[in-house]
Amino acid sequence: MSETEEFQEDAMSVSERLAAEALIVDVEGFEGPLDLLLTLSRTQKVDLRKISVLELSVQYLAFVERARHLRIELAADYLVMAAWLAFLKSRLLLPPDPTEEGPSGEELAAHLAFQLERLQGMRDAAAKLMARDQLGRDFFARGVPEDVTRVRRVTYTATLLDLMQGYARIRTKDEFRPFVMDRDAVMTMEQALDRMRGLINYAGDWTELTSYLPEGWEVDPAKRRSAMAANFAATLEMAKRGELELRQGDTFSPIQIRRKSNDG
Amino acid sequence: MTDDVIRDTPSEGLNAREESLFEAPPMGEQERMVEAILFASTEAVSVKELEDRMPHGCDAAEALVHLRKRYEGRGVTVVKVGDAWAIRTAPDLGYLMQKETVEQRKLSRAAIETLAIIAYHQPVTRAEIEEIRGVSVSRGTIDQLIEMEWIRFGRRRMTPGRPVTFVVTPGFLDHFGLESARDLPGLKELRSAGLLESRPPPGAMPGPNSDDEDESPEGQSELFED
Amino acid sequence: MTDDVIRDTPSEGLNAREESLFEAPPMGEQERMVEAILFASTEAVSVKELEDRMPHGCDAAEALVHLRKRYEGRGVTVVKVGDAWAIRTAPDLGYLMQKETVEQRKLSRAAIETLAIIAYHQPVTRAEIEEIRGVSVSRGTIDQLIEMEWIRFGRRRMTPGRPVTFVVTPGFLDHFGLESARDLPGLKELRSAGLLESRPPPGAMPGPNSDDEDESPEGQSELFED
Repeated sequence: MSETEEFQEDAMSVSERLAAEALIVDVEGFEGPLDLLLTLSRTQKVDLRKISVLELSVQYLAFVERARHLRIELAADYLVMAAWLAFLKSRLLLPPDPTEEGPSGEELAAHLAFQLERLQGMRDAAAKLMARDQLGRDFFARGVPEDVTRVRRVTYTATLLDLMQGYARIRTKDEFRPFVMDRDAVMTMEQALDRMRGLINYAGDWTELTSYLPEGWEVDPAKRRSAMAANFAATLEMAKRGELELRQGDTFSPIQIRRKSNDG
Repeated sequence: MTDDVIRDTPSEGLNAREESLFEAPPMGEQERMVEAILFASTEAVSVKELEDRMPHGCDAAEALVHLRKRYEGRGVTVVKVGDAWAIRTAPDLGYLMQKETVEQRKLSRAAIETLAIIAYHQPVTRAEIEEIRGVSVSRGTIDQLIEMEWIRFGRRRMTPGRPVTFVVTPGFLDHFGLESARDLPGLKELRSAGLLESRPPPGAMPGPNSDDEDESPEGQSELFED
Repeated sequence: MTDDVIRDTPSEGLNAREESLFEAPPMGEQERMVEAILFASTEAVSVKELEDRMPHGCDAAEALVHLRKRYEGRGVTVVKVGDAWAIRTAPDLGYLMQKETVEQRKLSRAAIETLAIIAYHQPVTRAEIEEIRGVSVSRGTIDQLIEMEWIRFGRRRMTPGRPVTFVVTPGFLDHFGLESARDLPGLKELRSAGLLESRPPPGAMPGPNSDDEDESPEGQSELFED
């Protein structure tokens, strides 16, 4: 069926035809096929509940046909809807096939009518909503709100345990000796090195390292330990520089040192 | 002159009640307090928040009943917004306020429809909005409504894909002068016409190619069961 | 109940006056208008400005007189700001505009130690506290403890300079669940309770928790007779 037939059949008035053309011109303005269907349905001038879905399908298909004729590219979903409405139309026109599965043409048509009615319902509701008095337009909030100042009150707490631990901390502290480096019980490697450098020239053959301990450092274990460590480190340093040789007969046996002779 | 009658704060006739409260101020004082707090705030204040700010033992709900009555027919009125309260100018005096009128943001048709669908169908998923409008909902539309603080995310739908839902906010109610979503205009008619029910489309109906996972509209409008 | 009287806008009793005005709204209406404008305005509004915004023939000054009376003794009042008018919170309710949040904090180490010394050694002078702690005690610490009502001034010491002493208060005992300061555990008990580290070996390196500023404890032993 051609579009001219379609329009002749409908015997459209000039104004209706102009409206139909306007629809096509405005196709960009439609929010999808459902919106277009809703607009088309208005030409039926009936309650949406009594709308003829068949008639609507015919109108829609004619619209799509006409758009194609005018080389207007329709978005894919308009074409999907057209295909579906063509299918619906055939279902509505042909007697129901009992072997066919799925919903009947009437069920599909009823749902489409429901969708249109619902969309219209939401549009009306939206209009009513927007027509309501609105804050900042029709009614107003306080112009000078007073900010609620937040006052933060801090309360301090302590437990008995905190108290006792605090006290314990003070009492424990005075049982510590104030920490001072106890210099007089420590011999540094530098001290030992200075001393050894002087002494080594006087030493003849292998001499035990312990004999180099300075006087007064051999008795007190702490002093002895420090001096021994310092002297040992000093001899290693001097050996590294080739100033002396050292030897040890066995593990834990005394370490002996002697001056390295320049002539070998 | 009614002023003399108005001036004395209505502390009489409430003594029985007060006695049961622990040292709460007289009801007339409580009414003054609620009045002061509501006047000072642009946003609606909940009963709980009122009581948090009032002295111990106050009954803000009771004070609100008195205050609301007091302001009936006045230039400003005490209005309920969701479960909170606010003072707003009487709508019939809006014409005096051109100076205060704030430039309303122009909403697109899509945004207005989407807002209405969320308000009347909440909690509603995006797929359901698309199914109702027959087109996909652009990200920007939802974003704009969220930014205006008229809609927010609701609970996820307990269906496959657990889609998010949208609901309207107290700010929406405040803006449109609604006590609750139940007071939406035409709600009853829409409901009795069955237009708020979700009806799954029979078989394959064309719809917006919603790539979303959420396709099982059901059990919405729990907000509207009374 | 005064509400019924309030509800009807006071349009009566003003007819004589109204007749002389050309089509001006009843005074009750004018009062509503002034009320709404003052409420919504972001700043105080002068009589002239009110009349500019109200319908022709209105007497804003007269409406203000009524409105002002109406708000006498209420939670908000109509006040004159310069030669303009505004609605403000009643001065006695200013405290409602504050939201107090209570935050609990641990007492500082200095305060705990000072408090402990006062508790164990009371009555004790400030110089003695400093001697025991090995550092000076800041004014703030003492003030804080006094403000908390955990310590108070005791009798002056009968020594040169007659220094004040500090003692703990009943509030302190109450807070810490003590009948008297004598119930505080002694050093031995502290040690056996594991609260005192066992005596560190002589000459040992100081532990990590003695990194304090206070490093000169000496000669205080006469205070520690237990």
